[in-house]
This record gives sequence, structure tokens and C-alpha cells, in this order.
Amino acid sequence: MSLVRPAPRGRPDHQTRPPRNPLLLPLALILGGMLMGFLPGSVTSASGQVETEAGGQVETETGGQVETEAGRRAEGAAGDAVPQTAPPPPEIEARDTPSDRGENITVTWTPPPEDTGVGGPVFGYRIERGLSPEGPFEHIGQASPGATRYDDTNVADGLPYYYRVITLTASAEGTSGIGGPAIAAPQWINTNQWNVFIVLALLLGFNLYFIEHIKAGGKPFIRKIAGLEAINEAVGRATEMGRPILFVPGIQDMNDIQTVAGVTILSYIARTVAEYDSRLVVPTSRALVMTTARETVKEAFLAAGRPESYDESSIYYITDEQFGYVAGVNGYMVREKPATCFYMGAFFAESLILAETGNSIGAIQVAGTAMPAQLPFFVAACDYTLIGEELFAASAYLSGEPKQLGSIKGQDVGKFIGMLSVAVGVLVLSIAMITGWDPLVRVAEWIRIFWSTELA
Amino acid sequence: MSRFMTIVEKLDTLDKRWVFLVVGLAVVVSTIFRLTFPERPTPMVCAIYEKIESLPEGSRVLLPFDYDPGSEPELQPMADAFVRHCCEKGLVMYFIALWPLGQNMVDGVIRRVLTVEYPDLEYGVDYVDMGYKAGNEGVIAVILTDLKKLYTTDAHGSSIQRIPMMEGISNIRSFDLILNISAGYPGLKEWIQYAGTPGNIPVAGGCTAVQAPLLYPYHPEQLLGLMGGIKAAAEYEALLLQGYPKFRNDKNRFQTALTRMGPQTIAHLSIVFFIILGNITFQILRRRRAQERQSQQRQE
Amino acid sequence: MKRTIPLLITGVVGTVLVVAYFIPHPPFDSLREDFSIFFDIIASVAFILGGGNLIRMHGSRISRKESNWPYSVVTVLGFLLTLFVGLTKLGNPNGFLGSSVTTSGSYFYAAYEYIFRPAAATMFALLAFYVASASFRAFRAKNAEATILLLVAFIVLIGRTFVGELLTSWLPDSLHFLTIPYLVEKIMVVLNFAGNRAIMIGIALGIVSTSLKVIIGIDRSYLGSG
Amino acid sequence: MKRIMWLGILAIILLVLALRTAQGHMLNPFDSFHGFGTWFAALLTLAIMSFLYNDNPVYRFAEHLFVGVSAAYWMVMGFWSTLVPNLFGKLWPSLTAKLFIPGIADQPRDPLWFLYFIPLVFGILLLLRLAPKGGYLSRWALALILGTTAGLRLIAFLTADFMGQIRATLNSVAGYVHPSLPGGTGVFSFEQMFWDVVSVIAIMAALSYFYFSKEHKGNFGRFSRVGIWVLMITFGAGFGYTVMGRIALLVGRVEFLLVDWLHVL
Repeated sequence: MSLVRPAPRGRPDHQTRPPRNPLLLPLALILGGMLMGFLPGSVTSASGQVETEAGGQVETETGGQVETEAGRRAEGAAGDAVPQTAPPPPEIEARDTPSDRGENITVTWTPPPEDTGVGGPVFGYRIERGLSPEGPFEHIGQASPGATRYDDTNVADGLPYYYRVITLTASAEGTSGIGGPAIAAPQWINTNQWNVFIVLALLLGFNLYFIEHIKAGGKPFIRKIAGLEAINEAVGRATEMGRPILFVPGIQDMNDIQTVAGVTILSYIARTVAEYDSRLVVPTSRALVMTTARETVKEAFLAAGRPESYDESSIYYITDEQFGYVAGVNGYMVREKPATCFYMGAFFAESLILAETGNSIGAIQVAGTAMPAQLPFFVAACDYTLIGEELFAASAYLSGEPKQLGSIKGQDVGKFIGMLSVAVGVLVLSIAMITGWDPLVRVAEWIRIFWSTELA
Repeated sequence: MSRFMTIVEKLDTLDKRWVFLVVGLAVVVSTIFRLTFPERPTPMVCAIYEKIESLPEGSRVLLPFDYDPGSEPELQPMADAFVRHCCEKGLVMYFIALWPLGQNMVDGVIRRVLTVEYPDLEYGVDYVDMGYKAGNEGVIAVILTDLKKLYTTDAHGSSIQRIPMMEGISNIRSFDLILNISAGYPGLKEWIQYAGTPGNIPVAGGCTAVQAPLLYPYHPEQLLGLMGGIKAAAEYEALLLQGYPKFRNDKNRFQTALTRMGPQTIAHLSIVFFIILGNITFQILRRRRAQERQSQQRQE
Repeated sequence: MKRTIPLLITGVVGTVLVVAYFIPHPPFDSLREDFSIFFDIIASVAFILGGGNLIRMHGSRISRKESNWPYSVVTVLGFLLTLFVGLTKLGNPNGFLGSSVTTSGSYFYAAYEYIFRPAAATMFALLAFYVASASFRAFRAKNAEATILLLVAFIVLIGRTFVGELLTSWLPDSLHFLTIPYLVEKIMVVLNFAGNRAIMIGIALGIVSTSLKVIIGIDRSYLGSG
Repeated sequence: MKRIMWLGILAIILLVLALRTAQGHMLNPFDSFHGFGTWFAALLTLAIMSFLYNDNPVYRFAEHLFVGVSAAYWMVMGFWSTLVPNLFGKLWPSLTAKLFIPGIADQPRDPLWFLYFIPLVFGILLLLRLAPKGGYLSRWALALILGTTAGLRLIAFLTADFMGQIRATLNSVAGYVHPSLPGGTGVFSFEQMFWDVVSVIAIMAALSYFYFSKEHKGNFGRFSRVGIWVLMITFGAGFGYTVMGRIALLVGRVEFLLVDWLHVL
């Protein structure tokens, strides 16, 4: 059996499409440019980045100088009001929060040695802010004991701000020196996300490489996917029995990739249906899905050379309500008794209601979804189920376009990268934990940081 | 064919309406008779109970109600039990909702529990309903640093400035515990990811049984305790009954989850019965078919 | 031309949104949220297509007196009445400008409380019956895979009732790893989770590839894949 | 004969209900709006339940009513919670404040408000399908939507699910932490190690099942077969665990019928 389904009759040939996608070059340029931006000290990065970085350095220097002088002054001034017995934080620094949209300044300080965390003599810190080193300072927030950082999110871009941090104990306060001036500004590149960028570049790179490779005549091996073999059989059976085929594209809107994959599979099924001349019914739960499905099926019938058999009214909207939709589809199933039911897309609790009703009317059922919570029900109640990633692979496989298979190969490389990282990471971590050898512990930490995506 | 085999074959392809009937009867009958079974609390549920027990009076608890009527039967007993426990301990409660209909759920708990059972508690001093805000996890991300940026009024439109218990609340870090009840997205996962972990605030919560498996791995580092579905709610009620004997008097009011567990258990057992039945008939028929095949071979 | 412009729109919008993730500077910082809102708006506009199609479909059934046409009258009436009371906020205690359309007391709220909500909850509750019939039919030890499915579902089902505890409570402490609560916990926390994690990693890769295909214009079934 | 029997049963039930209502044990449907609504909701509940027996006129009525009402419900919600505040409110705030929501006037106007012409224009393009000509322009709207979806989901799943899940898998499987490290006790736990190792192997095996470009033969085939078993365990566990939640929903409906409607408990 050939791995790629031969193009159905009457399909416009490849020449009508642009041979190379015009978007590839700009995409590559943008991504390449961004990669350069991540390199430290790079000249090619956006000008905003260089400026702020320089500005940031200046800030720290002046801030450091001001700190001692102004700190003494502030201590003297505050000493009149509150007894100065509490230890102040010995060091304080304020600077523009890096890699953000501006309007944010980060204040960091070293806690005094007396701060032993929650329950210790230090109750916490009060953070104060002023527009000049002399004050006046206003209270802007509080931090718990043990804290060393406060993000002031309530500042304007371009203004110099000065900060001080006051240690709070049961009876006294201790005021730190002055940190600043710090000027908030937005940055052009979020350097915190360098690791996401690398992974993205790798995955996209492999995908594009394999797509191009196949375009150039490469032939990939793709294993059999059980559910796919069943699709033709199921369509054929419905034709023999003279009963309709039901296609349910899930209950999510077009903003879910699963729906997109479902519609791609619908396109293939519609072509087969057009060839066999059987009847296809697509009830949808979203108006946009209805619109997209109509375009898709119409084109598929046209491609199969049977535009006259296309019936718009068989692709219709029921309701956005999850269970209202199920009620409607169930009603259709028991009244019209379709011979074959396809469920391809995003499903929630309705998965089993649909599949059990389909089963009770004796339909062949093929499902595919990437909702982990619903897979058990489809697996239990349907004849074939495309599990998770298989749904996306199927949409590429069935498209009939060889180059789409490149993306399947790309997915596999992604899995390989993931499995390799897990194997190496787990091994390094385990050895580090057993031996406690510092360099290895650091490598292990670095591996974990590389895969962390929490916003800094 | 023997009479026995006819019965087995009939059972094997039993009309599913018989299954429906048995399950339906199991639920209706055990609901009518208010069957209950003893519950032994699991560690994850105990962890939440003990956390609330350990909080000093006047501690601030944030209660996001992220569910809607669809999952109310599963989650409402949990919400009631949490609120009762907080009241008993004298904790200060802040209700918010990230689901549009979550606010109706907050209304419900205030009407059912707070105004009826604890009429002494005062709105704005002991509890406040801050209402629904659109924006999903975006809301959490904003109030992690600045609560008043989003919440300028409570659910009834009164200014936050005029609510005594809002004084001193600057962001999520002002709370001592986040006790979430969640039926999906946004929910517990988002509270862990956007508030608990970055803000270093203890998060605990309840969710539907369907969600629970996907949340387990956050325990214990990022999630103090997890209650999955009505069973966990029943366990919590059992703990409350142990700790606060006064709840033992009114079964209908204080043991909703426990009484709902009765029908569940019976229904579960009836499903288990059907699975066993299905397998027995399946094995008998398989053996019979294998025998038939053998005897046919011999004849040939 | 008819194909190039849509492909260009998809490509540019998709690329910009991917790149915007790395740019904290306004206006890119909020672009991803903005486009989610744009999607909601367009989807709301699309309600006109959906609702219009609903009316047209049932209208033609009524006018052609197809079988079951009286039920179509019910749909059309339910639709139009709810739409009317919702858009006019009829019966809202605080008037048209006063409060949200879902305020209790309005006719729209009544439609929600007495029709929408019980119907949705009951449809949802039908699942209780369907899980029973599906387990009766599907959980049979036909082969190795089906047997594993059956056994695990069985242990977890039992473990969720008091029977699970009773069945193995006689085991000595040294054999606690054979008790049903212990097994259920390990199945859920270790194995179920491992499986779900693998599925999720696979799905993420599938979505990355599919999105890429959409952005660079290889997957364009919505424009006709031919 | 069968029909007469059913009608008889129905008549008896109705009689009992009428009696109970007359005696004041149940809400009177003609007394208050709430009473009527509760009766209607209860009958609707029963109507939908009747689908379990078979498709019948009562279910058909409930189904069609539900479809009509819920379609309009979400349309109204789309209008009030999306179109009014996010489209009209952004583009024409003062007019929107006057016509729909007075509260919106207090908020400052979004500096990028003009961006909201994008969805307006594309929304109108989408509606051009209804026009006899120019229907192809609606594809522009679909193109925008697909571009948005792809751009948003690509990053979201890459970070949260791909990287996030791999990060979560990166844990030591030694069952032991050296005392010099934070949290280190120096105590070895076989149980911990066993399950950690099982977990990592299970993830790897399940992932290998999803390999498409390599034939599942030999050692790799055996490994991916373990992966299938892991998936089956996952599905079995998911199924078994979920049953509870589903039955809770039924209990909720039964309690509604018995308590709120029939007042028997």
C-alpha cells in the first residue's frame, strides 16, 4: 500500500499553487533577527534594548553612590519619630524591571542578619517611594519577613523614582539607605524567554526542514494508524446501506486547533463521500465552525468533481450550548439512524452521550480527540479512536499532500528531543541527588531552568 | 441449545434499558432512604482540614468559586463545608468568582449558610462578596500584585474603601490561604500557577472528580490539599462531624455530601455488578464457541 | 488572488502573534489578549449567521410541512422569545440600563432558571446511565489491552466506595501495598498521570505542527485543500 | 391494550400529584411564577429522562425547546458580554454609555481603541456570505481567525504543555537526597524510588507509542506496546474515577425532583 493516498480524480494539480510559500522568507528573517537579539551585548538587537541596558548600568552606579549619603540623611530624619533600634537592610537597589512592558520597577534589598524568616524578630518590611532622594516618601507596599524583592507596578515610565525599605519589628523600625533613581521603561525583547525561543526555533526548524525535504522528493515512512484505515470502510458501509454519515466536529470554536484538525479530516471525508455519492451531515455547535465546514465541504465536492451534489443545508448550526447541541444531535441520530458517526475535534462531557447513542443505533463510530479527560470514553464506546496526537497526524496524513507528512516527522523529532531531555535530565538529577556533588547539582539545576516557562 | 445458554446469551446482549433501570432505581431508592456509609478521610482531605484548624482567628481566607450550576451537585456540599469550618474558626472570608455564574454560587452559599446559620456574622466585617471579574487567569495575575486595580467595588457596587475588612488588603499576598472550588478552566490549576506558586501563598481546594487526576501532581509542593468530587466532600463533612459535634443534629443540612454518597455507592456497586456480569457471560460464551469450533473440526 | 489574500492574512497574523510573545513593548505586549478578544467579537457577530441559519432551517421545515414540523415551531418560538426578552432585558428589576441581563427576576433569567438550567443539568445527568451501559458493554476481557482497561477501571471503581477499603482491610501492614486504597492512589498518581503527561506532550507537538502548517499556508482546507 | 395501560398509569400519577398539590404538600403551579417554573422544570427533567427509554414526542418537544432557548441564550450573552462592552464600548464609548451601560463612561478610553475596527471590519466581511456576491470575502474573516488561533495556540501549548510537562518530569528517581543538599535526609526510600522509576518509564513508553515515523518492531515495538498498556491504564483509571462525578449529577437531579418539586423528603 502506498503511504500517501493518491490524489482523487478531478483535483486541480499542484502547479496552480505557488511553488514556494512567500511567507517563509519573512518568517525566517524575523525569527533569525530575534535569535540575534537574545545574544548578550549584540549590536543587531533593537535599539531600545541597548539603550535601556546602558541606562540600567548608569542607574545602578548612581544609585549606589547616593545610597550611602542619602541613607545617612534619611536615618537622621527618621530617627526623630521612631526609636532606631531595628536593624535596617544594609543594601538596597532599585532598577527598571527587565524584559517587561514598562511601568514596573524592581526593588531588591539584603535582609539584615536579624531576619530569620517568619516567626523571627523581624515582622516584615515596608517599602516607601519618593520622587527625589530627599523625599517625601510614601508608603507603597509591604513585604513579608525573608523577602528580598518588591515589584512596584504602579509607576509611570520615564520618571526617576527613589526607594527605601524599612525593617519592622515589634517596637521599632529601621530605615535603609535610598535606592535609585530608577526609571521604568518598556523593553523590546523579553530575554527571560530565551529558552522558549530556542525550543520554538528547534521545533519549527525541524518541521520546516522535513516539509521542504519532502517537497524536494524525500519519502518518509509513516506507520499505520488504525482509525484511519477505518474511515474509508466506514464511508463505504454507509453508502452500501444507503444511510447518511454523521460528522461531529466537536463543540469548540475555530479558536481550538483540534477543531481545525477535525475540519481538515472532514475535508478528506467529504471528498470520499463525494466520490461514493453518499450523504454527509454535519451539525455544528458554533456558527463559525458551520461557516468553515461549509467552505471546506464545498471545496471538497468541487475537487472531487461533483459540485452539484453539495448540499449546504446538511451542514447546519444547532446551538452553542453544550447539552442543547447534544440533545439535537442525539435526536438526529435516533431519527435518521446514520450508518457511520465520526467525532473529530474537541469534546467534553458530551463525548459519551454521543458515543453511546451512536452505539445504540448500531453505527460504526470513529472518534478522534485531544481532550485527555474524554479519551477513556471514546476508547470504551467507539470502534476506533485517534488518541491525542494521532488526531493531528491523521489530519496531515489524510490531506493527501505529501509535504504535510513532513510535519508528522517534525512532531517525531520533537518527541525525540523531549525523551532525550527527560532521560539525560533524570539521570543527571538522580546522580546529583545521590552524590551531592556541587558542579553536577548546578548542571541539574540548569537543565530544569531550561525547561521552566514560568514568567520570571 | 440448553436453557442455561439461552439465558447467558440474553444476558450478554442485555438491552441497555435494563442497565438504565437498575442504575436509576439504585439512585432513587437510596436517595429516598437517605442511606449513608462511613467515610474514612484521606490524607489530602485531612491536610485541608488541619490547615484551617491551624489558622488563628481573624486570618484572611480567599474563596474563589469557579463553578456553575452544571457541577453544583458535586461541589456545593464542599463549598458549604468550607464556609462552615471558616465560620467556626472565626476566619475572615473573601469570596470572588472567575466564572460568570460563580457569583450565583457565592450568593447561594451566603443565603444557605452564612445568613441562616451564622446570623451574627456581619457583611463587610466577617465576609465580603467581591463578585465576578472577566479575564480568567489574567485576573489572578493582576491581583497577585495589585488587588484594588481590578476590584474597586464589591459585588453589590459599594466602594471597596467603605468595606472595613478590605483595609490592609493590597494583593493576594495579604491572604493567609486560598481555598478554591473549581469545575474546570479557569480554576485550581490557574490559582496554583498564577497565585500560589509565584506568590508563595498556600493553596488548597476542591474540584470535580473528573479534574482531580490532572491536579494530583501539584500536591504537596504547590497544592496543600485536594478534594476530588463528592466523596472528598463527604470525607470533609465526616471530619467536621468529628471536630464539631453540633453538626450531628441536622442530617439534611450538615451531611449533604454524606447522604449523596449513599446513592453513589449503591450506583457504583450496581455498575461493578454489571461489569462482572458482562465478563462472566462473555467468558462462558467464548469457551462455548471454542468448544463448538473444536467439535466442528473433529467432524470434518 | 482569491486565495493569496486569505493566505497572507493568516500568515501575517499568525507570525505576528507568535513573535509578540517575545516582545514586551507596547503595543505588542497586549496583542495576544487583543486578538483573543477580536476572536470573541467575530464569533459573536457569527451568531447572526448561526441564528439566521437556525430560523431558516426550521422555517423551511414549517413552510414545507415536513414530518415533525410542529416541533420546529417550538424551536423557533423558544428562540425568538428568549432573544426578545434578552435583548430588551424585559422584566429586569433595575430596568434596561440598570443591571446585567442575567439579574434574577427578569424574564431572561426565568428562561435560564426554568428551561435552560434543568434541561442542561438533566442532559448532563444522563451520563450517569451511559457510563453504566458503556462499562457493561465495553469492559470485557477480550485481549490483553482490554483486560488491563477492565482491571484498572474495576479497581478504581471499587476503590471509590467503602467496599474497596473493606475488601483488603484484613491485610497486615507489611502488605499494605496490596490494599485497594494504596493501589488506587498509585494508579492515579503515578500511572494515570504518566499516561496523561505523555498524551499531553504529544498533543502539544501536534498542535505546534498543525499551527505551523496553518501559518505557512500548507493546511488550508478551509480554502479547499485541492 | 399497552396504550391504555400507559394512560392509566399516567392518570394515576397525575391524580396523586393533583391531590398532593391540593393538600398543599407541593408548590401550586398556578399560585406563583416560581411554582409554575418549578413544575415546568420538573416536567422538562422527566421529558429528557424519557429519552433513555426511547425517542418520543415528549423528548422531541423538550429537545426542540432547549435548542431554541439555548441558542438565543448564548446569542444574547454574546451581545451583552462581548459585543456591547468590547466592540461598541471600545469604539463609541459615550454612545454605548448612553444606550447600554452607563458605568462605562467612567473608564478612560483604551489608547489603542482604533484597533477594534479590525474585528468590526472582519465581522462585516464574514456577514457578506449572506450577500449573493462577494461571499469569498468571508474567507478573509476565516483567514484572520485561523491565523489568530494558530499564533495563539502554538506558543501556549509549546510553553504550558510541551515544556511545562517535560519540566515536571525532570525529577530525581534516586529515592535519596544527599544530606548536604536542601531537604536532604540521607534516608533511602525504596518505595519512592520504585514508583519514580515506574513513572519515568511509563511516560517514555507511552510517548514511544506516538512515534509515527518508525515501525513498531523489535525492541522498540515491545517498548511501545508497554506504552499502549500505560495508555490503557490511564483510560481505565480516568473512566473509573469519573463515574463518581457523573452519578453525583444524577443524584442532583433526583434530589431536585424529590425535594424541590415533590417535597417528599
